[in-house]
Amino acid sequence: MDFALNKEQELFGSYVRKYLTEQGTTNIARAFINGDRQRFDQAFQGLVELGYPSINVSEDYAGMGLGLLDMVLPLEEMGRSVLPGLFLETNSFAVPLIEKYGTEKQKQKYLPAIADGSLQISVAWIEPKGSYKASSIQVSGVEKGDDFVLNGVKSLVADVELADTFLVPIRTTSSSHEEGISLFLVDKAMIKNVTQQQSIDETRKLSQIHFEDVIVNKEQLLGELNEGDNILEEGLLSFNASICAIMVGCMAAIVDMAAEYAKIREQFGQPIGRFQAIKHAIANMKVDLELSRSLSYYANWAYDTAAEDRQESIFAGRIFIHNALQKAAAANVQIHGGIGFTEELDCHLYVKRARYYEHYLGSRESYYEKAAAALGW
Amino acid sequence: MDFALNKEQELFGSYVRKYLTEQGTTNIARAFINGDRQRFDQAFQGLVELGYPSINVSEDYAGMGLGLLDMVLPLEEMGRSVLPGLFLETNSFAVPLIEKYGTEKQKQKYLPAIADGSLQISVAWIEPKGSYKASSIQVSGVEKGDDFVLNGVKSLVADVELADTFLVPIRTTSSSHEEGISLFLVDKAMIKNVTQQQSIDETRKLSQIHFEDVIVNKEQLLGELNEGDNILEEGLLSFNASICAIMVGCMAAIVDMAAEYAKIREQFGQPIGRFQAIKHAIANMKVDLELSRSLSYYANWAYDTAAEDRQESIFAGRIFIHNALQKAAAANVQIHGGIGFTEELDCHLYVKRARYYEHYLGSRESYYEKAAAALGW
Amino acid sequence: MDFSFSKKEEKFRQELRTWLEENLPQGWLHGDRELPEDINEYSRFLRDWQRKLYEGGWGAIAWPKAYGGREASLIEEIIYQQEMVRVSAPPLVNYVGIHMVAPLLMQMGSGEQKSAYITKIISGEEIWCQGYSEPNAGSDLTAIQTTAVKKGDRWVINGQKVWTSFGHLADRCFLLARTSKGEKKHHGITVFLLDMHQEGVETRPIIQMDGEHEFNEVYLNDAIAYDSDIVGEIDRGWQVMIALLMHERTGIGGQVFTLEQQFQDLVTMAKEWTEDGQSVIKKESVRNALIDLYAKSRGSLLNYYRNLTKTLKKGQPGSEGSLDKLIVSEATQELFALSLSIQGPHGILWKQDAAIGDSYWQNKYLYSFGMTIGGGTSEVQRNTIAERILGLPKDLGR
Amino acid sequence: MDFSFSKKEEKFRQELRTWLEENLPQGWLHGDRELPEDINEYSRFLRDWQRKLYEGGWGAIAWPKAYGGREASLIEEIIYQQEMVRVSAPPLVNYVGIHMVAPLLMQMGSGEQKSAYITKIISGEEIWCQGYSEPNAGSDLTAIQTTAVKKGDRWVINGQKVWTSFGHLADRCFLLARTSKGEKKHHGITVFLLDMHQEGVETRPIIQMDGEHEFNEVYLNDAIAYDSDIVGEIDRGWQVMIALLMHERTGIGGQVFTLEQQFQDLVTMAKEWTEDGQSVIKKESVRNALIDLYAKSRGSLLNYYRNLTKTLKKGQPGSEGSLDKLIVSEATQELFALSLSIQGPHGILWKQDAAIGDSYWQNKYLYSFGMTIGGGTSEVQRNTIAERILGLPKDLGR
Repeated sequence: MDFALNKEQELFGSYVRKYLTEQGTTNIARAFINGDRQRFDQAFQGLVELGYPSINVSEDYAGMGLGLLDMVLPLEEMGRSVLPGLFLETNSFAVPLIEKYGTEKQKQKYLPAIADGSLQISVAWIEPKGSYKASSIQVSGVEKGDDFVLNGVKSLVADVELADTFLVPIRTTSSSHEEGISLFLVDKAMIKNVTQQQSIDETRKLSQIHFEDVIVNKEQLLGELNEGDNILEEGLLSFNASICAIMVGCMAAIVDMAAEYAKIREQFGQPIGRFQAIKHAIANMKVDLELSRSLSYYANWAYDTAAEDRQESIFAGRIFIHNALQKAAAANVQIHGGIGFTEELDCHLYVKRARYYEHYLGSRESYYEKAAAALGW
Repeated sequence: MDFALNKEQELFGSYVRKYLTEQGTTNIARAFINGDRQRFDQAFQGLVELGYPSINVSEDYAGMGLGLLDMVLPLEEMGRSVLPGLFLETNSFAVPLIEKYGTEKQKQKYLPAIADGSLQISVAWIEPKGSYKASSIQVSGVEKGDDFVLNGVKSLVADVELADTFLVPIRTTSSSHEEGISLFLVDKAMIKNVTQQQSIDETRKLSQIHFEDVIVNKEQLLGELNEGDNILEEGLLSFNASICAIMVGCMAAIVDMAAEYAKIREQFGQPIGRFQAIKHAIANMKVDLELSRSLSYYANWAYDTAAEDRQESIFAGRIFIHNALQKAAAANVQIHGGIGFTEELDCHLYVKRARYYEHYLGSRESYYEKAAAALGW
Repeated sequence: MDFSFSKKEEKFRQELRTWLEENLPQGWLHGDRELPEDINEYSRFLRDWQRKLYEGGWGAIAWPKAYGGREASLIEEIIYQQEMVRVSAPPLVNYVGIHMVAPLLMQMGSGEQKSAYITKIISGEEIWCQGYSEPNAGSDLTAIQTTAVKKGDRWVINGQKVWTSFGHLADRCFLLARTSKGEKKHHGITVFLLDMHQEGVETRPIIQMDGEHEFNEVYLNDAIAYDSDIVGEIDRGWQVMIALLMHERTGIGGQVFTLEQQFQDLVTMAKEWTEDGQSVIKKESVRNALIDLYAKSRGSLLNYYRNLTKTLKKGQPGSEGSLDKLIVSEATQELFALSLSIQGPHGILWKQDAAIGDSYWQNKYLYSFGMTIGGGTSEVQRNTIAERILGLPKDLGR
Repeated sequence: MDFSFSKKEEKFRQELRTWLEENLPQGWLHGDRELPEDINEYSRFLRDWQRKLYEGGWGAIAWPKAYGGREASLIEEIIYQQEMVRVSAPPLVNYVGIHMVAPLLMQMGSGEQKSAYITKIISGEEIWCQGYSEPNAGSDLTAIQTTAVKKGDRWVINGQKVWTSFGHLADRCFLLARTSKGEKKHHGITVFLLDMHQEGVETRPIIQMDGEHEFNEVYLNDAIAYDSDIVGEIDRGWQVMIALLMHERTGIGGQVFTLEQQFQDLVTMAKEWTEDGQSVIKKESVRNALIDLYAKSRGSLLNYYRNLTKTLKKGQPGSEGSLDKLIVSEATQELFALSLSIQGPHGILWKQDAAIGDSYWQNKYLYSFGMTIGGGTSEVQRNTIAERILGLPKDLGR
């Protein structure tokens, strides 16, 4: 019985924390928001040097062959810094899928490049006003010789500018049921028409991708034809285990900043942390943080060990932790008072990131359904 | 623009308060719980003398011909005292239905007797493990000459001992759909087999009524045959407007007792009301109380004036106010600490009454549906 | 109990409604409500609107006729607010002047002050801001550190104010400054009517989390005022502040009526917004959340009316305003959070790319975080409710 | 990270499991778990169970072998609790004796005290209760007013204790009394080992809101103790209390494991309970509430394990116990409230008429209100979390 991360995991987490602190934590995100990618690129390179993108790439493809649990603390640190980037999409969504479903050729093409930080992947799933359900996917792929010709529009694609390749579910049959969705790896070079979309969370640059007779070779099909929906579901397991960790990191930063502010800010001749309205609000955040952290650790452990309860742990964990984060982010603004409502402090960054995660790659509602299904209810 | 009760209504409320205070407020309920009906009977007689049961009986039948709004303050006082009795069932459910749907003979038989306090009505609706839906009603009524022969079991019937007559929805067709429910006024003399049921709210004595070839004359049918479901729906409007008022009364007592205790109870050398955890909990109750009171007044006004939004006001009001009451009742125990967990103080009476009301004559869920339907959503 | 308005009141409403239809800016009633982005044009636009109101006799309806008002009753003020909300009228750039400074000057201002300021306030010629909060004096206004020191015939003022709405547009400021150190912290504060157009006054924008700029920091470096700029007595500014509160007859009526309308807008949105081909209002979770909000927004309005009825009967508002403020600000926050959740993954699209309503929901959502802070935090309101209404003991540190 | 138990630990579990199967009261494993209603029979039943545990070597596993324990590791203690919860073992009537008094006496008791009490505790021959809380000393134990005054060789004790669990069954009491008035309120308190069978001690039942009687008031009217009944030093009882806390190695493990089991029971109930012919777990609102509770109860357990891991590494528990206590008590309350709501109108049926489960849900629901009060209120836990873990300033009055 040992429910703790091991020494190596702790150590790696502390390296990332030290590094991101040197890089200015949320200042990386602030620069990114203002259109200055340089700080982010530098931070990314540093994380590459620390080995982050190679953690869960298998050793055969120049990775470390470790698991999600080894990414938990680095992700918490990224959450603390509200770091931009495609870390979740690349390592937590795409890598496990390519490892499991990719052809040898695909593995050779993508995995070493991901591991050495030269390639990142984003997910182009949802469509304008659509949902994440398979039945909502309208972008069509029509077979033509060795290629598929793609047409339609994907929306809310994160950080097209940072991405080199996109995971794209495409309708490859005319039925609008679950069957008939196929997953393609579409390299950015094939994509011509991209329009930007403003996001409330400005640390994520969103776009619409307009597929206009985009040609993709059959070799870019990930997994079986018309089996895309099941593959996506598989990807959501690792993705959500990781999003739990990153959200825990956001909460940890919130608790720290709220507690620090409550110690130094005085009103009515007292540090506001002496007032129970403030003090207990912060204690409640802390309780939620620790529960969230335990759920996150377990979800990631359950994924890595293929535990029987991995699905319910991951999906129920995401719901609980997101809810806790959203409450904490809002309470943090309130605790800071007026200054918490400005762009000056970081409070708003967490509010916006929490909002961004609410329905990212699946609605809250869908996760209730998935968790219940996993529990056999 | 005048959103306040009028002088007469205020005055009547203060008479009832004065009277119930003299009678010992919650001590009436406590005696009732312990099987001593005398204090309740005396309190009931006093309320009869003040005219309560005649308020909304029309003048033609020896009543005052007033409306629900005139009952709001007396009901709040009854709520304060967690008073036992069939006030809601008789005046707020049965009277409006008999006035609207009753035959002249039924009106003559029941209304003057209700008005002078000599007759009370309870509602025998739900069946063992059943729901309030018409489709759940299995007690059958088979026509036989001038009579109907009733068979089956009704459960959770409130205060059979106090009641003289029961409003009973009966399945009068063999279909198990909504159509085919008829509403009967069954006098207690006809009922032979009653078994008691223990309730968490011991101020309500519950029973099962076993109908075993119970004969009821056709004259006891209220409204049209097979139209019982619509009639019950109509009754739920007035019933729920009144339950709003009684729940507001419970909350008002809770806020008073919590605030008083917080002023005198000291811990750590301070009245606990100085600690914001306590202070703000009580402030939140107060906010909920005032919102509830406003919603209750309006719901009752809307019923009396047949306002367009009466249904949504009444049903959404019931949901909000019940929820507020349940929160306040639980917080009240917590504020009182250990002593609040005992039977000695009144805290538990409100917790239990709140629980009793949660699904009484309709589940919380059903009221969401009804409110949404009324709003045309 | 009677929710109807008298014939006279309805006539008043009709007169205002007709006037608004004829005088609102071009296209306004049909939803074309864009305000100029350029700060000078923006200021000009709002001043023009104030002037138009004034010329139509609608600039400050509660004021005495002698000053251009129409001695409106409290109910008429309510109707005025309802109608302004109904047409989403342009913001009242001179709110501080009309509802606070001028009524106060009428009560306790010098003859000179009255003639210098009141007409310019109603006409929109001079815009006022308020200088209360400071970095170290938010919930606790008695902690202000801005000082005013008499040198010759001048008061020399130094310090920093924050959360000064429209400070960048304002001509004058209703300013609190410390003129002596009293035994109790609320002694020794004096109210000045400060000229904002002077060298010693510098205004810097505060950018809110919604990216907008409504509030300002005001830096006072040897700013100058004179004895004639003092309202009430020296060192007795706290009494002036209390007198000021008494003029807030309509409380947060505007916010209550706005909430009512926002709720209706949300329902419309939830009917029109579809997910997987179904209107989201048909989802049980959305529907129930909307019913809860229906109760809260109706409750806010009804509670406000109930308190208003008390005010009408007693002649002045009680502490119940703290209830209304708490209720409406928290309900508004809840409403806009729900409005984004309803839009699912598309709810995070912002500005010109928002999925619906011109980013209305996203902007209001972000702005709503300020509502439980500005004008007295929810924590302060709860203290007020507990202490003033329920008689619980005073808080720590007070 | 490793959730498995070692072979040795699993062997320990198997040994205990086998013993329980053979030794639990007749029918217990098959759900026949009624305890006698008569107070004397009830007492006899629980003492017999304690004696049986003792004779089997399971009476106090963490104790030294010399005293009849088996020097169990912390993990073995955890396994012990898990297994006891799994079979819903009879309550541990001598919890205070086994987990508090005896370990403390082993550490700082006199030789005489050790030989007089320890064996009788583990064998169930003498039942102990604790005399801490008083009517005016609940959350604030330093406010106790019970006095012990030395007269000759006797200490004469006067005052009133409340919330004394099993006080009506107890033979001896671990009692706090004030022996002098210190400068600080926690000075001048002394710990006595009081004989409950004497004229000066009167026990009266407290009836809880669930109608049960677990707690008592204890009236002390010239009750007598001697120097030899004092633990630690005179006036230094507070240090004894602190030492006592160090023996609480497993924290609230029992409650955590119980919550886990209660959650499973709730799921089973929600599957079996039908409304209009449909299992209620199929309702979206019920299903989602259960998922939320799944996260909370799993989270409670995992958090407990995480803190336990820390304790194992550091050798003693930290302040995180306050987190566990808060989490598990609030989650339990939520769980039982939901369990009643799920049953719809039938949820209010009570005692022999309860719709399902022998009134288990109703009784636990009512009892759960005490869980956020007893053993330190949720408010006190929040203070502890904020002050000890996050370093926020001390509260008002402390």
